[in-house]
Amino acid sequence: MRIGVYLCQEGVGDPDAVNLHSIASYAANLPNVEVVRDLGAKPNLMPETLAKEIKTESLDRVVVAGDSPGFFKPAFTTAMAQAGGDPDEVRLASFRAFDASSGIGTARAKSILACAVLGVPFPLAAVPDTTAVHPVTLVVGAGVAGIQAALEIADAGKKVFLLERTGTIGGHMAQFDKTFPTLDCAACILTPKMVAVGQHEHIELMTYSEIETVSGSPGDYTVMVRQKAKRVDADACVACDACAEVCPQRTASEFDNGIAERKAIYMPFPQAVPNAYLIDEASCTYVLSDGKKCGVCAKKCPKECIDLDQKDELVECQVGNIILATGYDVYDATKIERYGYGVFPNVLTALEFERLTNASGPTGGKIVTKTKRYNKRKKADEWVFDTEEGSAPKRVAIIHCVGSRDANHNAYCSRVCCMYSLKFAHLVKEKLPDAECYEFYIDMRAFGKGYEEFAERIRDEGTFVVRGRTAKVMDGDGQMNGDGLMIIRGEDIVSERLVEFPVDMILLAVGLVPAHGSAEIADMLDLSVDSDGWFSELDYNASPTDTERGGVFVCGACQAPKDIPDTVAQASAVAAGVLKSIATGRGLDSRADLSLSDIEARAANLIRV
Amino acid sequence: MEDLKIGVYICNCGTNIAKVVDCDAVVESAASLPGVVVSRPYKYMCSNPGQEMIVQDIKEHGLNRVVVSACSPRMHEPTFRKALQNAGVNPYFLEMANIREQCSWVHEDGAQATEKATSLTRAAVLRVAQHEPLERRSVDMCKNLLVIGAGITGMTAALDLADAGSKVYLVDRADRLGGNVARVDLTAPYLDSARDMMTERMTRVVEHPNIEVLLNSEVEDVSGFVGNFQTTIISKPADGKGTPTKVTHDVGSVIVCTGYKEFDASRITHYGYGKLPNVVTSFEFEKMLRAGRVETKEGKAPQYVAIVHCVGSRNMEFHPYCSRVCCMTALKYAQEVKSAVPGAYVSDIYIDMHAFGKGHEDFYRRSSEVKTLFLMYAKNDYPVIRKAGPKDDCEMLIEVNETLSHETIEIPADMVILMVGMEAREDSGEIARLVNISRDKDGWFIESHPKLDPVATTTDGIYIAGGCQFPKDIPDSVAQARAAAARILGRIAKGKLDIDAVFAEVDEDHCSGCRMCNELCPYTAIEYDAEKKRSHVISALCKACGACVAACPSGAIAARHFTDRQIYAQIEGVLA
Amino acid sequence: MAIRANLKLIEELERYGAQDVSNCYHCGNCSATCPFSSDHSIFPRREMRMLQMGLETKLESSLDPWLCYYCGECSDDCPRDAEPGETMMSLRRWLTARYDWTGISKLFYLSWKAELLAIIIVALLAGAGFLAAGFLLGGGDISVYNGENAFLPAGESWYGLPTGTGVHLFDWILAGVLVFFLSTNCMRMWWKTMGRDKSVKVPPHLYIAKIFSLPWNFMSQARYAKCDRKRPWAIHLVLMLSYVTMLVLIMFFLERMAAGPGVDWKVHVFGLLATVGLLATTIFAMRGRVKKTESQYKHSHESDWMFLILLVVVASTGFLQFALHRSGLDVAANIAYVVHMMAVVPMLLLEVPFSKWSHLAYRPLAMYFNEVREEAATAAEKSAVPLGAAQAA
Amino acid sequence: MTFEPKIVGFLCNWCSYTGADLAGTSRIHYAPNVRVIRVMCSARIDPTFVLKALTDGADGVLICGCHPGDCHYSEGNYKMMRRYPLLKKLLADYGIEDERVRLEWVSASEGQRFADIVNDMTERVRALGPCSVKTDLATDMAER
Repeated sequence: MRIGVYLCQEGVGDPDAVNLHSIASYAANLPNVEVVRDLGAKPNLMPETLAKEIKTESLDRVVVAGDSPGFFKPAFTTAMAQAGGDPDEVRLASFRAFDASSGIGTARAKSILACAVLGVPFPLAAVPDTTAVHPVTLVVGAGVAGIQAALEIADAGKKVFLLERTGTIGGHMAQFDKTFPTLDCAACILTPKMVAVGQHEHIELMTYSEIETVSGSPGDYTVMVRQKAKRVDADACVACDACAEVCPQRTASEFDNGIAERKAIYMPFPQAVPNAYLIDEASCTYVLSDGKKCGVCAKKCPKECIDLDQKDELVECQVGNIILATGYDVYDATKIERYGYGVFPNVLTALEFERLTNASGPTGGKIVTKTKRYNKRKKADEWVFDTEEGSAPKRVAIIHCVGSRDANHNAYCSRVCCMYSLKFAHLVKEKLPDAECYEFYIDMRAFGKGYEEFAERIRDEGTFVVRGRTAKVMDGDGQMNGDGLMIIRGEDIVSERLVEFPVDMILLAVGLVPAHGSAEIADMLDLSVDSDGWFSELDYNASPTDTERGGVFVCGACQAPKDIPDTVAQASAVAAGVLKSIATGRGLDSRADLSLSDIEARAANLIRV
Repeated sequence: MEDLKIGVYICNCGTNIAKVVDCDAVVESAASLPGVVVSRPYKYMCSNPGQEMIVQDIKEHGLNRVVVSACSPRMHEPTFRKALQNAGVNPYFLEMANIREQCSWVHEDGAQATEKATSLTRAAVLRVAQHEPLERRSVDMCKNLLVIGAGITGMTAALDLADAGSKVYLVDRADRLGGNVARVDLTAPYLDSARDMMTERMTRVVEHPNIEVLLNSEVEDVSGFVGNFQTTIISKPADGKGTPTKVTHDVGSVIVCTGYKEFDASRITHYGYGKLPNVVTSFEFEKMLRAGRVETKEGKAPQYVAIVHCVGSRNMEFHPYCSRVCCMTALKYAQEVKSAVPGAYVSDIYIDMHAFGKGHEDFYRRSSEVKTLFLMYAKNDYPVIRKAGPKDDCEMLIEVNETLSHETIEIPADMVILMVGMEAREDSGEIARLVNISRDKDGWFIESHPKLDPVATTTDGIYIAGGCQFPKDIPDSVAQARAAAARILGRIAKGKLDIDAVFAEVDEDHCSGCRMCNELCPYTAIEYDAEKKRSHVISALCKACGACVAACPSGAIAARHFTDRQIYAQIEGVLA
Repeated sequence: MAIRANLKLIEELERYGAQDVSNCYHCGNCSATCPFSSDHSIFPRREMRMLQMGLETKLESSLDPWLCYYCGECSDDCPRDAEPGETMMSLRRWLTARYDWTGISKLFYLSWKAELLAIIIVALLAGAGFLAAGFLLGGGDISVYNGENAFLPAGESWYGLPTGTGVHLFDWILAGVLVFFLSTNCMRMWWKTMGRDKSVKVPPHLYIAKIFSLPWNFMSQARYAKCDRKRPWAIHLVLMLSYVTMLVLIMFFLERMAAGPGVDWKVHVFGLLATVGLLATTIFAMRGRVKKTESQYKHSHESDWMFLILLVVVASTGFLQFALHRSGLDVAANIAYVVHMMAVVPMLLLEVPFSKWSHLAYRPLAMYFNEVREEAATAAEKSAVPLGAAQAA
Repeated sequence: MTFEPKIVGFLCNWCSYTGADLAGTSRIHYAPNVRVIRVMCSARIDPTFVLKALTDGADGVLICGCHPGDCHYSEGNYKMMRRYPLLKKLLADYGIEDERVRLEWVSASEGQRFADIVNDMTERVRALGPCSVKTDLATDMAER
């Protein structure tokens, strides 16, 4: 058999990840390889010329290698067919996946190439050895993904550490009002799961905690967790609110995304799990004055469960598997000046609106515009939601793709915005039937079960769905003081005209970005992330929840933006890998640790059988 | 039964309850109730001393019923049940009265609040008197698994379970493994080799000692319930001749991954599929790509290639839904054509570009960079494909009402690729009846809850994954396959299947066999016994909603822990 | 009636400098960003669209490319880096070629070599013309700086012509040629954009009513000032005014320009100012194009360079002869004069009617036509389409 | 003193009861006249519960379940929805005022809504005065 190896780069991922030169020379030494050509980056391939070469060199198999050789395959298949060869004998060696983009890039690329030359699928040859697995699992992040994964594993009777950075589990979903497309309320779905987690005998909840270090090897990781001082004994606290009543310090509530305030000692939200208060160092007078001032909450607490001088604790967790479910943050809308977020008070981000329209939110679900008020403490005017003074918006515009699908911000699509924007339109129409509602979109990405029907329904409800991106938001009365109306300008492409009209509330469908701190976690586990910062899965198609690190899994939005059903599915999926390894007592080692010679040997072996 | 010894505990919850409710008054009135031997207030019942107090009283006074008036049972019912258990009393002999969330926290008037707390406590006392000891039971969980459909989804699920040591029966009607993905050459958006992926999966499936592959086979019958299904499989001989063989297996769970079928493009006359020789479906084009022959029926390399999206999807006539994968596949073709026929001009006729996944938008951009002409048409306003005239430099002409330019455009084409959508297989109804799960209006299987439980169905032990639930791309199908696997692995890990002590029971003496309940049960947990002419509840499947109880005309069904008598007692309690 | 798409047009336009047109996914951001875009002419998106689909005739009849000054905002905000601004620029080149019936524009735009060659030939002819004429007719005194008379025979009368009007006459002939080509091309422009456009009925009196917009826009660049970005406008205005000043001076005050050595401030001050203006702006533009400072300078077609270089040469040699003459170096001044003429002649003969310069005619015309058309359109305007009317469909 | 009606509330465990708890955790005050009885699903609510409550002296009965589509048991609340009109008809025959028995959908996040419903109903029932059916129905039943 005569084999030709052709290197061509498409320019996907990091170009310096692999040393093509050394790969070329390596390829030349592989059995039966007669031709090795480096065709460079984005080559213009002519099937006819390739066919000639295949004929003259009488090649039986062609291996196309590169960062994503698939982009060139059809040219080679066509050439092979023209040369009278077997088109199935065009094999691909893709250096993009399987950790070939990391430090071990070149070595890994060589093994991938070797497999292709031998005609063996790489994953088949590169099955890592198994290692003994510690039956305890660590789940990082307690949003719906983390909760689901933890429950799947704990329900199987296996111990789980559920780690959460904030004071409560629930993540973003807990903040939502309704969920598309069924419009069932997020709390109804999530709170039972949260309660189940809180009461589960096999789940050890570690809220207000972060990973400090990770050491060890697949199947046996030692994770140092910093449990930040809550300064309140969560088990003893009965959430009576006596402490918050007397606390003098107010600050923006994270749970309400800053549209309402909370005290320095607070419960993230009424249904929080654990259902206990905690103290926010950043705003607590006692902490800021190193115990010189205040401290009234401790005096007031009827259960004496407040320890103002509590210190952070380092806890060591022995775990066999680690599941990353760190989720997402939303894009910082202030980076897009032309939409005037931060300048105009009634330009809201999606999450702010979720809280505004939420029955359990600051306005009790009443949609009103902000009103100006003098803040004595800050000695400045501020814009707040006030159900009495605030008026119901008459015209609401929803702008899609804010920070997404934009070369100047994030080039990728955030997947959920179209649908949640439509949901917003519905909520506005439902609560303010007389209000006009406009959706400015580029492509309406309603791809899921019942999504298209939902989009149709929103149109029927009388929302104007305008195809066209909003170019800018201007001040209605020309004085950029954010007062009064805003003028929104865009093109309505389908009805072929420019639109420029006043609105009194604008909702920005901000895109998703990896949660802050996920880069650090990637470093700790030495995991690769893609160009946008999302965790890289092992194989996009075949193993979407595995990573190249043995015993480390990803699920939910931390791998790429995802809606709730897809997240829940992934979260359950991730449990399969974990439970399998615990059931057999053996888990897969890191592929990264496989030596080239191993893989060559195995591949050769696979052909023989 | 031994006489009632009820202990009543009123929690002050610091001042949370005591501040509004006069707890001592509640304690007093409770003390006078029939059967009550102990009645005390305490600062924090949930605290360890509080629980300890209950345990002590049980030991001293031999309490056999306990009422705790405190916070919402959603908070601490498990806590106090555990306390009872520790003291050797059946945990279901506990009743809680919610006098915090639903009393002291929501009322200002002390007198009225106290009265309410009193009556809630009274109701709890009267109710608990009616309680019966309940035991959590468990049924055997058979490790074996039946997987219907051997596509990427089925194989993935099978491998997960088989690796964990379960015996897996992998059944498919076709004569080969791999399903639809096996027909695909490259996958969007990274153009990885689908063939390598499938080779890897198939090799492992075929070589796996725990997987029994049954091709040319159909599941004839599935009976029993979760953890204990009996299934009968008929296999036709590979060559088609000879008599079919019939085997039966015991399995604990069933995963349905029967996938989808492609839309029949000839149903849309506008496209002339079947009439115009060079109008091909996506799968036919895929075949050309694999063979390295991207050429017209006349064997010429096409100069103009047009791709039409949403064939059978997103319209009123055929399917309202989006088939989810076609957009990316179309973009894939656009680039593959450019590679196979460098000189070709590609136009891509779409409605909305659904490039929503990881790497998708970038892939969309790449297809633009290779100078694909994208044309947008409105839903239900089909482009029309017709034969070109002798003077034209192309085979066909496509007339599109192009919405981005408001022009009616004629696109030259030598080859047209129709991106046929996905639709439910015609046998989905049959399968649904077989494992009794339900289908939506489009014929897709319905999951038990789209967000809580996307892979489970209303029939416990039956799971759905992949394209049979709704159109899905490979990663999402694989994820669902593994999700189903995880659910099963979890149950196997426990060996036995715990059944909540709270479920419905039919009193066969009173059952008239009217079968009203059978239809009513969303979990098909009620079976009708034809001989006895009686219905009975499969407790393993019952989720205790009580719909049947309320509906039973002869009052023959009782909901454990929510019996009529218990609720009557509660009613009397609150009203007395 | 359906229009046939021409998938090849985009390739043709790329040779005129179009960039990444196919990247555009039609979000409409550019049109909404542009202050000139209106319901009557939504650009640049519509041009992007017509170009992607290759709707030649529609593009040809579009005035929009001339209404864009390339401030670069649309390109900067474009989410797909589709360079709408550069597309408009390339369309102006393409249209110039389409308007021109001689085909010279097309030749120049598609082959900078041809353009350069033509310029060199004409330059040499011009130079040679002077010298030859000088020798054949017994030239003037090169040590005396007195315009053409340094080369051509002086004397009371010369073939019956008044003294020292040879070159002046030549000027006028050049001007005539120039005007001939330009005006015929302008006629073609009118026909392609207005004449054959049946969509809007334009009553002739509107042309009269709006006629004043022509000189106004030409001189003031008032419309350009509407761009959100002011700098490009300012620079363009200075360049424009300097250029026109020079033109006027040469056409009507040539002797007084050449006179001297004493400085005649009444005239020279204008000349000097114009020179400074020309040099400053052209050099700024060149620097920009080299450094790619602003998005309108990111991509440079050969014709852009040709335009700038020629301008610099003309301006600098013009100033040089002036300076040399004033500092008494008449021989040098005379040589500089010839070099100057060698640049001026090809500029006027080739560049102005056939290359980038021609936009000084096309743009004001386009605005004029556009105003006429909009007037007519608004007159015939029916009730506007309601927002999101698409839903109805 | 004003008449304080007694109202029995049947709440489904998953949405409405949680919603009522939320009213508590959010300290939303409302009339103390409702006595809540928790059932797993509104579908469990047997018409006889309502009759029993009324005959035992309740002046009103409030039934709360998940919003349509939200049911934890997928469609229990629809079953209640279908049952309700029949129940109302029956009650009408007994001459029980329409406003005394009420079916409402309350989700887990609608603490405020629950409070409003309770307040509103309390006022309406208070306006109606005591429910006479207790005696009537008792005799009526005795005759059967």
